[in-house]
Amino acid sequence: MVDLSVKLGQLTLKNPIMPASGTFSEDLSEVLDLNKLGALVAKTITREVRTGNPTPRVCEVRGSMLNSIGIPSKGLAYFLENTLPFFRHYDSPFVASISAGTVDEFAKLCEDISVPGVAAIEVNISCPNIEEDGKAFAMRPSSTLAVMEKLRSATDLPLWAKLSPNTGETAEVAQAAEEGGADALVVANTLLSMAIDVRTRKPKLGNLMGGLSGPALKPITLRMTYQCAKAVSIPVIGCGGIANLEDILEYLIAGATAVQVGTSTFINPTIMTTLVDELAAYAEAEGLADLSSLIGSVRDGEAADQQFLEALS
Amino acid sequence: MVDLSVKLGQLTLKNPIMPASGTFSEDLSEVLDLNKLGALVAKTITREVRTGNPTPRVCEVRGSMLNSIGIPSKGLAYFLENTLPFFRHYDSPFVASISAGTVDEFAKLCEDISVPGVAAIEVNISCPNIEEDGKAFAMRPSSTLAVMEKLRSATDLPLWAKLSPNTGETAEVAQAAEEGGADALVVANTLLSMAIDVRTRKPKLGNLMGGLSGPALKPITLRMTYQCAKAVSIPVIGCGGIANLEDILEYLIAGATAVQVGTSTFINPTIMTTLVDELAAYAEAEGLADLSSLIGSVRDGEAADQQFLEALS
Amino acid sequence: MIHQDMDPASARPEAGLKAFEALCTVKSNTSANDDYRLLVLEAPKHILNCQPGQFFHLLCPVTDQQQPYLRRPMSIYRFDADKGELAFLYKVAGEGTAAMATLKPGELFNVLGPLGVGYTIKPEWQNLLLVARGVGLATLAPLAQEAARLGRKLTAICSARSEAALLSTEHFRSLGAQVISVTDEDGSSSVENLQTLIEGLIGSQGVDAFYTCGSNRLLKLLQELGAKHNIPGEIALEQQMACGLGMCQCCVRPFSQNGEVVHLRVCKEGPVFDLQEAMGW
Amino acid sequence: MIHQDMDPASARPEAGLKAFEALCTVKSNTSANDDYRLLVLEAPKHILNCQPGQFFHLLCPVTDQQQPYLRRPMSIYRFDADKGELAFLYKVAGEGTAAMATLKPGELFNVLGPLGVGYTIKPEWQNLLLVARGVGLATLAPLAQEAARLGRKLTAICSARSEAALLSTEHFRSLGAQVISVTDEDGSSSVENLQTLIEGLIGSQGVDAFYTCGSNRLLKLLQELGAKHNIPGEIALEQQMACGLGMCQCCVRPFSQNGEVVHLRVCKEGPVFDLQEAMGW
Ligand SMILES: Cc1cc2nc3c(=O)[nH]c(=O)nc-3n(C[C@H](O)[C@H](O)[C@H](O)COP(=O)(O)OP(=O)(O)OC[C@H]3O[C@@H](n4cnc5c(N)ncnc54)[C@H](O)[C@@H]3O)c2cc1C
Ligand SMILES: Cc1cc2nc3c(=O)[nH]c(=O)nc-3n(C[C@H](O)[C@H](O)[C@H](O)COP(=O)(O)OP(=O)(O)OC[C@H]3O[C@@H](n4cnc5c(N)ncnc54)[C@H](O)[C@@H]3O)c2cc1C
Ligand SMILES: Cc1cc2nc3c(=O)[nH]c(=O)nc-3n(C[C@H](O)[C@H](O)[C@H](O)COP(=O)(O)O)c2cc1C
Ligand SMILES: Cc1cc2nc3c(=O)[nH]c(=O)nc-3n(C[C@H](O)[C@H](O)[C@H](O)COP(=O)(O)O)c2cc1C
Ligand code: FES
Ligand code: FES
Repeated sequence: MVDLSVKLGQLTLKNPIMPASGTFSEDLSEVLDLNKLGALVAKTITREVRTGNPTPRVCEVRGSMLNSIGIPSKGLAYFLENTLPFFRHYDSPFVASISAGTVDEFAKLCEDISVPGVAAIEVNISCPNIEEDGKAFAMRPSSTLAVMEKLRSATDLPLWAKLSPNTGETAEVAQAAEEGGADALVVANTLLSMAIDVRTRKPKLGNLMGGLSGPALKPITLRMTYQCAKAVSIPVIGCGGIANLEDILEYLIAGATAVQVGTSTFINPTIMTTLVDELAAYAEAEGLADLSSLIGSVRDGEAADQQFLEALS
Repeated sequence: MVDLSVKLGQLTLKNPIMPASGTFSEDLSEVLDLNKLGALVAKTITREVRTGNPTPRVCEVRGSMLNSIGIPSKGLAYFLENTLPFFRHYDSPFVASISAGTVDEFAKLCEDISVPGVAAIEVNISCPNIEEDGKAFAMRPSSTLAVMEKLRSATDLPLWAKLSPNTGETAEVAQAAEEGGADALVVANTLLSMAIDVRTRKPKLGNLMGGLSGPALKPITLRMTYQCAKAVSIPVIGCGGIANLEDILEYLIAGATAVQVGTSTFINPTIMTTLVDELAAYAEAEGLADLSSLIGSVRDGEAADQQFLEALS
Repeated sequence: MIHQDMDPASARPEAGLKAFEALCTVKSNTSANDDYRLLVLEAPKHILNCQPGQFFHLLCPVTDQQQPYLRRPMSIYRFDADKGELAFLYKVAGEGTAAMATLKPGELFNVLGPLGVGYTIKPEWQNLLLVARGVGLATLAPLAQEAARLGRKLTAICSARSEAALLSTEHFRSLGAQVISVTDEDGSSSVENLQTLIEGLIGSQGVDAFYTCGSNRLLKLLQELGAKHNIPGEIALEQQMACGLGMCQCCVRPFSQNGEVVHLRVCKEGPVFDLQEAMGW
Repeated sequence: MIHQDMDPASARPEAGLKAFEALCTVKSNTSANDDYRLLVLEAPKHILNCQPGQFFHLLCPVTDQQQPYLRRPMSIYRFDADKGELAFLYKVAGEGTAAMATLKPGELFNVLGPLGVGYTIKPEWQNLLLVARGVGLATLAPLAQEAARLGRKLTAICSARSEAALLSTEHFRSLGAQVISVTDEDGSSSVENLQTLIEGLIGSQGVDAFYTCGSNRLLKLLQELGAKHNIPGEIALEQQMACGLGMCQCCVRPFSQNGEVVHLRVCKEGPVFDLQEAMGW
């Protein structure tokens, strides 16, 4: 048997495949065995109860989707009393995901959610920072650093910073998150997009704009994963558009230590466990003892055609 | 007959459909009648002769493509002696596209290319600004403003600023371009992406990363078009992933006055003229006298389900 | 890309699993009338433990012409565990259903289900009244079957644009239901006429529960009549879906429970809801 | 999405147009041997004004399993304007060619062409020597046909892994070519053996021009022999393509012209280039 386990700082996962926040819940236990997954990542919650964005909340775009779910949240109390106990029945590490509008609220929530049963905290810093201009924390290195430092001092649990593809400063934001004390980066969240129903001339999402996820996002978040893996020394968790084994291999080769699968679970709900099996079969067929020789193995010094380079010299 | 003409500042196009820079050249005259197009936009050139990036320069991603062509350029002299005279045979307005690494070089090239036969100059400010940190001019409002002001003083021809989807500050950059004197915005260029061949573990592009274009880009550039149309009062030219009539209608409804079609021409070389016909047929069927009632007609105040809003109130 | 014929791991029914991704084989896919098509599938037994009102989430095929991405929710029109058969009655509305219409006998079709909460028939509900329109009747067909199995009396008011567009009335009759057809064509489907009709039934034979789906007009009417005559009821509702499993929260609708507005997921708490809690739209 | 069967406006040949997007009908699509498949199309006459060595850019079908996006370049294997026939010999290499392999007789297939610059046969070239390997032979088949039409003497050295993998030798023979097969199996395809063989032909019957394609090893050998014996030649090259029309500049390769390196587009200045100007890889 190939050893698929990967280390994310102090945390060891039995395999590198886990769900992406917001595309997974208790409900998936009705279709597959959650213990087969490397980790279990909850939907982002806020401290207070929230309704989320108006419907329609999803729409389809060519081969992918947009969503403007927002963060409907039953709040921290419900999470501690219901969600957490549910996941205690599984041995895959359970990861909470949190969000807040200000640095202090964020840190306080982080502290209050640092309870037994939570193996790591994913901090969704792709949400708007209402103290500044409403731009997400992860849009800028400075706001990323500020929030991460405060979060770091609020918990001893591993902190995963979830970055946004909407920023123009991916590497700088990644470095700020590392400097602020992140144990790992999740790269990345959805990309702000839009679709219009030409018949009614209304935006297809009740919130006008929403986040792109699914296969269309992959080349972008794969590029970000590569940039982040080059820029920081903490592990990177690739996320965006994963739909098959090849996608996972691309992320690992680009430098990701683990991956999150989101939208594809909506299309094929059992895909994550299928992918675990396929990854094991691949590693076996390639004669790999574990995944270490795969992770970060991109041959980026040899991408260009030799003929082209020689002709120039 | 429906009047498909649109006004981009002082320039009137017979219809709003034109090619995107770098996806069109003299060669297309072998497959369709260029006079049917609203305008003809040349590949970006630099003053000096350049080879462009190493091969492989393109690859396929799920339902779209990446390119790292770079700006291979035969230079200004070749352009003035060969490209320009070729397009003089057509009555559709001819638009030059230019790029340079510094503000001064950019302005000088802009001045030198302001010759009869050039109806407008598209300035590809999505290219790296080598005077600062190598980030493209269009990544930041400040560098956008600086270069646009200088370009503005270098020519009396209409100036179209081509924005980048890589920035996190779309609206601010758009406003900076307008303030700097742009007559129109082209929204947008390609988005930095990556793909890896898992068999060889090499990046699929010789240049490691490249720009995403094609259908996957559309929800992103449509969102930018909407944001820009809201943020500025100069016309916006939508560009990104247009593959059919519905895509064009989405851009026009979102606020674009005209559109550019890029990658789709590689898939169906005659698509632009087909789309002109389809747009005319659509306008006719809808009983539109012209396109004015379509442009910017998005019902963005009514996107949310009434039931949802009422329940909240 | 995830493929239509990728073998879903959970096709093997495992302990504790409730919904299954399964590959079915198309038996037939024919037009039922001008507007609707009937897709009949050969389906594995373990996915056919269904309740009336539940739905499946369908992975529509990808072709040169149609490239649907998300699954499409579809009510169960007929299920038969013994025969290993599952059927959907659908209307070609857009890309996904257009792709469904291209399915040919022998082809594979990936379905996920059964999903959601179906209709209830309480022991004390002997006289059931079903009022539906158009494709909504599809959702109610398995209810009629279940009512027949339980020996309840069922009256079905079937509403349509025209006599020709009336669907499933034969099906309802064959299940022993009393069928009343109303159409726009002859004006008999008007709210006033329906109100008279239903109050007549309440008076003559008695009605213990209402069942309906989809139409705001019918919802309002039955809510009023239910409140007035103290008759409980259920309604099946629709909403855009992504996961179909309760995970993504895109399919919520507002309901009024004890004077408070709550948002419930159509795929999980529904698609069938209490008639009086539903909110008009 | 752009559809396979969208009617390409320029299917109507207009004045001055040279390349056409056209919908062809599949006549047959069968395996030619273990490695290669032969696709025969019914094609409109106006796209069949082809030169040997030119290619078409093919829009491969989209299915549940394969979703190719860009077109795929493929050399013309056979064209016949009178019969309205166009054929490609192809190897299933990846997504696009796998999708091509699913095409069934009667289906529509969108092709763009003819494209590029083909082989030249100068009037003074009487004895032609064609050396190719594997699918490369496909590119050279129309050349053999043209040579036959012009009454030139053609010798074809066909190289392959094994006797079984040898393709088209019958086709070449039927065109009156002298065919010499060499294989890896019996070692006859080695560079040394080829060199002896070709120098033998130069000595015995004389060679006025070389034609080859694809292989770096053959390129080097023929460049040396060409330089030594002052024999001109041409080579067909491949490169990743997007537009196929000369617009995108992705398909460039370096060539040495008068001591200078120039980058030429395989789709426009090629795919056939001067043998001595080509650079090894
Ligand atoms: C629980 C449930 C049961 C249903 N049962 C049936 C049935 O038995 N027969 C039938 O014909 N239709 C039924 N529908 C409606 C059916 O799901 C839609 O007609 C179908 O999804 C349209 O897809 P499309 O791609 O053809 O249309 P498009 O308009 O192209 O669809 C675009 C997107 O909108 C969604 N969408 C469009 N209309 C609806 C709708 N009414 N409800 C939910 N999502 C929608 C699609 O799923 C897709 O994601 C049901 C809907 C729900 C929620
Ligand atoms: C002018 C020309 C003529 C050709 N003639 C033939 C022929 O007659 N028969 C034949 O079997 N093959 C021929 N080829 C090669 C053929 O184009 C590729 O095998 C095919 O594109 C592979 O596509 P795929 O999707 O199956 O493979 P994938 O590897 O999945 O393709 C991925 C991408 O790489 C490109 N690509 C892959 N291999 C090549 C290649 N060798 N050359 C150019 N692009 C490539 C594809 O077009 C596609 O864009 C020719 C290539 C060129 C340039
Ligand atoms: C319906 C939906 C809801 C999401 N909700 C959250 C969320 O609550 N918190 C979060 O960090 N990311 C959320 N995401 C983003 C995903 O976690 C993931 O980053 C993104 O979808 C890209 O991955 P994918 O392409 O595999 O889906 C959501 C995505 C979707 C599609
Ligand atoms: C092969 C290729 C080359 C391009 N070259 C240029 C260029 O030289 N200058 C430029 O401004 N944009 C260039 N672009 C970007 C296009 O003009 C366009 O902005 C982008 O492709 C998005 O549109 P599309 O999705 O319709 O292709 C290029 C795009 C492609 C695919
Ligand atoms: S469709 Fe995802 S929660 Fe209902
Ligand atoms: S493929 Fe576009 S220039 Fe050759």
